[in-house]
Amino acid sequence: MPDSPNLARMNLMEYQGKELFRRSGIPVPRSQHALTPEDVAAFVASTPGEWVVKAQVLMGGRGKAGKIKFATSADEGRTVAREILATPMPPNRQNPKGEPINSLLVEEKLAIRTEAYCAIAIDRAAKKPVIMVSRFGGMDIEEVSEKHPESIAKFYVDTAIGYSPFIGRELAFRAQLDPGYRRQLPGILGSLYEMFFRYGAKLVEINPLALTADGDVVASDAKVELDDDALFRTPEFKEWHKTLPLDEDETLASNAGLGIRNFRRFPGNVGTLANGAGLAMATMDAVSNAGGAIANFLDVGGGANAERVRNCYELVVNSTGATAFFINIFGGITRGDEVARGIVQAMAETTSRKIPLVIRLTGTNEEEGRRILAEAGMQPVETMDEGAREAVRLANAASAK
Amino acid sequence: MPDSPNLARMNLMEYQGKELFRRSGIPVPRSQHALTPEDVAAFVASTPGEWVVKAQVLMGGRGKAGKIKFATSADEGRTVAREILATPMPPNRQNPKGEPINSLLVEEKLAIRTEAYCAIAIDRAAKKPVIMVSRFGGMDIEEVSEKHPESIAKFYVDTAIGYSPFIGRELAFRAQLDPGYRRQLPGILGSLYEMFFRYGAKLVEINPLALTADGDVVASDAKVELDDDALFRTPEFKEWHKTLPLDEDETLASNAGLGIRNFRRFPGNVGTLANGAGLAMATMDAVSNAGGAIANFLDVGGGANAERVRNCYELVVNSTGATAFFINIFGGITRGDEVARGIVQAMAETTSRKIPLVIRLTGTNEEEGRRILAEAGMQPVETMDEGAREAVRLANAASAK
Amino acid sequence: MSIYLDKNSKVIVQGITGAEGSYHTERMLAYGTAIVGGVTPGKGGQQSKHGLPVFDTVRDAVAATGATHTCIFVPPPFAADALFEAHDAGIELAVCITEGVPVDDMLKVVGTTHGMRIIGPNCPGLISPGRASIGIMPGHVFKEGNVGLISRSGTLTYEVVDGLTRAGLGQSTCVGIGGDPIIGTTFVDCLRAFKNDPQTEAIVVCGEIGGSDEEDAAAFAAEHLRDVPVVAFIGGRNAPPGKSLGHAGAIISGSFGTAASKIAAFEAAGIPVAERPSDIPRLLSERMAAFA
Amino acid sequence: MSIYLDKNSKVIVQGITGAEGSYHTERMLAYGTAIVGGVTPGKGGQQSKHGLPVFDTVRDAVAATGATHTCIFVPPPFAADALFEAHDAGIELAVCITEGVPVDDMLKVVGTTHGMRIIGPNCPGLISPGRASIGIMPGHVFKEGNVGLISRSGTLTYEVVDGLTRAGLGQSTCVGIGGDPIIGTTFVDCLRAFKNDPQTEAIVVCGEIGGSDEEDAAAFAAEHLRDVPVVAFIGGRNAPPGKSLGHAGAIISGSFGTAASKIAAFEAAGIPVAERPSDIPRLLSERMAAFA
Repeated sequence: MPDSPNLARMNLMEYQGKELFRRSGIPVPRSQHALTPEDVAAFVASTPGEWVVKAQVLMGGRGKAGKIKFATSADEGRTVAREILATPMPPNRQNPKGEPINSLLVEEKLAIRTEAYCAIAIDRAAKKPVIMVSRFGGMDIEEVSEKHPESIAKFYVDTAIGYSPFIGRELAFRAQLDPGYRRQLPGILGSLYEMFFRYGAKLVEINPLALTADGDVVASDAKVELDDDALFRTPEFKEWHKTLPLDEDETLASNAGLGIRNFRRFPGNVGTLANGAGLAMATMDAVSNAGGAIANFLDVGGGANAERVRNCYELVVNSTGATAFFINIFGGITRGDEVARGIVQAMAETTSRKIPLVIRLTGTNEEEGRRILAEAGMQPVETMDEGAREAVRLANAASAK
Repeated sequence: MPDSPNLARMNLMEYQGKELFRRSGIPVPRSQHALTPEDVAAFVASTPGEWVVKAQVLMGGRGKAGKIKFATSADEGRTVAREILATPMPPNRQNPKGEPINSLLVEEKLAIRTEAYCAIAIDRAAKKPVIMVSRFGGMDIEEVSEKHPESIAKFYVDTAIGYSPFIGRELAFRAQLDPGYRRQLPGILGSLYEMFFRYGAKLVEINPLALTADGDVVASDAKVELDDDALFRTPEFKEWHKTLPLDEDETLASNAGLGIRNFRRFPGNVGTLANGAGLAMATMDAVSNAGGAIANFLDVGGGANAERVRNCYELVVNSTGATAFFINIFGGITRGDEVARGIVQAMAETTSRKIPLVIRLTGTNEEEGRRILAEAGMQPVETMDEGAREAVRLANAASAK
Repeated sequence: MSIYLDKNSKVIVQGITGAEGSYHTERMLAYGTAIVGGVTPGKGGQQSKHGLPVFDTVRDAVAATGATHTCIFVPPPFAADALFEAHDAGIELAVCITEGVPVDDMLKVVGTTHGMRIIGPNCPGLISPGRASIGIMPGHVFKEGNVGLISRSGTLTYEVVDGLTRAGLGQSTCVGIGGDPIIGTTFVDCLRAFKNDPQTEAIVVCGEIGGSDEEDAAAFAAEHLRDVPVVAFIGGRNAPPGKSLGHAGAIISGSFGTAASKIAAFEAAGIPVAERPSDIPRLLSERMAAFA
Repeated sequence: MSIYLDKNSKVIVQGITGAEGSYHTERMLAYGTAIVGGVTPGKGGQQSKHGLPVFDTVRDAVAATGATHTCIFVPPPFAADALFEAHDAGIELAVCITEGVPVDDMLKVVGTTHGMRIIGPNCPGLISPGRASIGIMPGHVFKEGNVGLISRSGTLTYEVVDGLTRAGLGQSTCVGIGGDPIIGTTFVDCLRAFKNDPQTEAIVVCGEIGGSDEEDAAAFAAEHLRDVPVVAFIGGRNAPPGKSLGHAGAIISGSFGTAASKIAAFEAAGIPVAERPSDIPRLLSERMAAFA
């Protein structure tokens, strides 16, 4: 899970993505970010015209949910803004909890002739950025991929050469875009490619990319996922990062000093902690194989020290239904003695309730680590399977009380 | 000569180069471009401190020529500005005519601990950009190259990979720069590399690159040569281009609709015109070999039409001491019939005095071209050597009158 | 024999004077790795606490020591630069331990540093037991032998190896390829190398959910390793599905490999997939017996 | 035989519907060049006025025709893009006629389009007389034979070839490599190809002042072409020295080659340097007689 691309975190809202588009020279409609109905009304009052008011959320399906509305007067702007903000985004299959709406984008209403799709993503297998274009704009691209797979033209970019305009030209032809796109698409994709690397993106998507009645090509929506690991390059996004909704697990992880991808809760009663994502997953598998129900995924990371181990213990005990805790450490970069000290210290210092611990500790400095645990009256088990069985037994026993 | 790197034209003044540095994130001292002593006085009055006033010229040796002076008050600023502007830059070996001084740069006086040199240029043989660093800053780099060749560290950049900070680090060590440069040089060279390609440069040079008493690394001077052929990418420089002094030959060429590198005058009496730089040089060689003295180099270019040929004829007749004119056309992309029409039309229309023509016309459409010339009563010679001999004979005969 | 690394491979450490670099250099030396020096800019001419020469640049280190391998312990913002430097200096194999390297940095590095093999980033390194180790693997778990092992995970690798060693199944080379989206050396690269290594008689592939590297490995094995015993393991079988990346991500090859798809791929290639790490030694022994 | 181009080479023209592209396509076809189509974005599916199929992209053209060679007639801002497109489509040899291509564009193109030979830019192209011509050379000047010719200049090449042809010295292939600072194919590249071409029995090198390509050619010939008659010519001998580039330029290899340095290099390599183009046929005949 932590290593999976599924948990890319730095997803930008539309208004943020469009700000990056603007900085990168990609045409976007005139717009104003607004927090309240009054903001919307004031903006529409000061800049007459036809405006679209859009909920700023990460979920898709805003249109169907009634979260995109039109306004041509200040009053209308205030009214539709109120309507949009009145209820959160309703749940769907991918987002079963829905999503709160905290802000709006007021945007020029475009006279659209037709719509297309374009994106840049990373292809792990090819080890290349891939640029994608389709003539089916405004639709969910997964749906397009299912129904019209041949309509998606892809270009795998050799990073030694980089982007050159022929790529956009070729994609426009291969995707059979309206000829109105031909002149502008190569430049827009070039800017998108530059933006991808400048801001350390994992995905940039324009859907729809509108062709207006005037013949302009404009990014009508913006979906940008930035790589957390590249944020050091763009300190200006730190503020934005904070405005994005963390889910509860991510908030808990962050508060405990863990990466937001390193912790996840499940409904079971066996708490787990391991070092390394692979081992953490294998630990969960081991608990499942032993007939237990896991309470959480927790990767303590590579350089676990005493304080961090204590924080993790408290996190699990206080936020999950764990009635026993399985600590599974195989030392490579993490030293067994440190982990042992952390466990001892955690149990000595913690003000949280105590639950039974099962400790499996091997690898680097394992002798020293075991000596420390033994001195503190704790006995580690020998293998992961043994530890999992013992933890399941203790958890079920404690839960049965 | 046209194809020679010697005639790179778009040389920027220091203040222009520093503006590019500023836009590219390369640290430069605070400064103000000034046209008059009053501008200097007003600036110093409004921003108290210690200032350097520098003549804005392309020639080197400003310091020795007394064209860099200091000012700490408005009066002093006005006085030194007047002194600098009072006389042009005196001639030196490379610039036997000196150079007029049209503007000044008023710049923060830095407390300099030491000075280094860095540049990016193009290595034709390696087909790569080469980054150069030396610990001998503030000296003429050709002199450094002669006296301390080992002090110049070079890195040939693979454009498929581009710049990476280790390059700057490695150069700082290899050039044995003061350790104070180490942290900042990699970033500065990275910005310089980016600037090189963004603005289409042929040379960017910072000499000296100052290390200040405060530990900052700052570009104390700026030498930037842009590629004429890349100017379409940066229309914002068109204004600058106009402010640069063209020499007389360049002005004449430009006025005649030729590239500024396509025309050059010499003291002889045999005017020449050829299509293609190589043939134009060979034509000059042929005239010399025939014992003649050339009046000019003129490459009419690849797509010569009637009007252009007429303009060239008039240019040579009116601005050189030519008493005969040798037109040597070998048609590839240039069609003989067009050239012939141009010659006929030029002689029919020109209001300039007539001098004897020797025409050598062969290659593409030569039959048609010769037919046109014959109809107009002109007879082309068969070979270049024959034409050169005939042109020398006619020129000397005409000059002897 | 082994792949990628043997006891004569001359190794330098980039970041040798940092805390992690210094600590693991000591361990690698203790394991017998031929570490010939290290690089820390500004400390050229000094000696590391292990008595090794420290150089300002990789180029200097290579010139002075003839190093062909490097182990990179530098913070994430500088990892790509360290790899470019190693490549420029003519290094043949670079192990990048660093976790958190931006993925777009790796797209550029992997797309341009042709001729240099990169292991990682975000990996524990590689070890040819009894000969040499580059990285952070705990050497005492390993034992020289004939099983080649490839893993995307760090600690899971040690877990699996521990089981092999306890079962008497020593290893030729173990490669931790790293878990990042863009890595230098893939399962298939390692399988190809193992195929050509006379010492390697059997192979363990430890994959996990995400990506399509396991599927590619299964396809390669089906075609080229019909005569070699191979066993696989997939971590995260019981992990509930992650959040959908949705949109573009889902339609790109390799971004959405589930445990089921990977297990099916291996089984289709005739490769048994262990349910738990502790099952691997038994499955492998059975497989080796079947091929003998 | 010939180098780089023969009568079976399938050629496309990028910019075939433009004025220059169309005109020279007609001439190339008339010369017998196997032009199989052209590219003009937006005109795919149409026919050129020569009756050739026009495609939107080079990729389409290559797929439909099997073209391996391209001739590029596009304005300078688009030349690099045209070269990148040709490379991406798998073209083997691209002739770029365009004059005024930014030198930094060419630095990028030449540094990244490995595997594709580029002739030019700012060149007249190449011709294998009696077989095929790509570019803008006036075919009637040339004659099939055994002399290989390389030149940095366009019109000067025709001048020299005209002399050779009149003297009965036919040509195997004549390459106009172009006069820009950064070009795809150098004198040395061509000399190497001529060395391996059985048809080519003698070589003429037409250089000019500036750069160091002539010096490199002399060094190559001294080492590898001892048994081949070679004659050189340097244009611009009598040109007064240009303005000094000064500063950095002067200390970089190849930026300041004078006629004297080039002539000295050839003479040191035992290669006679003609004083005027018209001397070349005689010098070459003498040289060929001496080697016979």
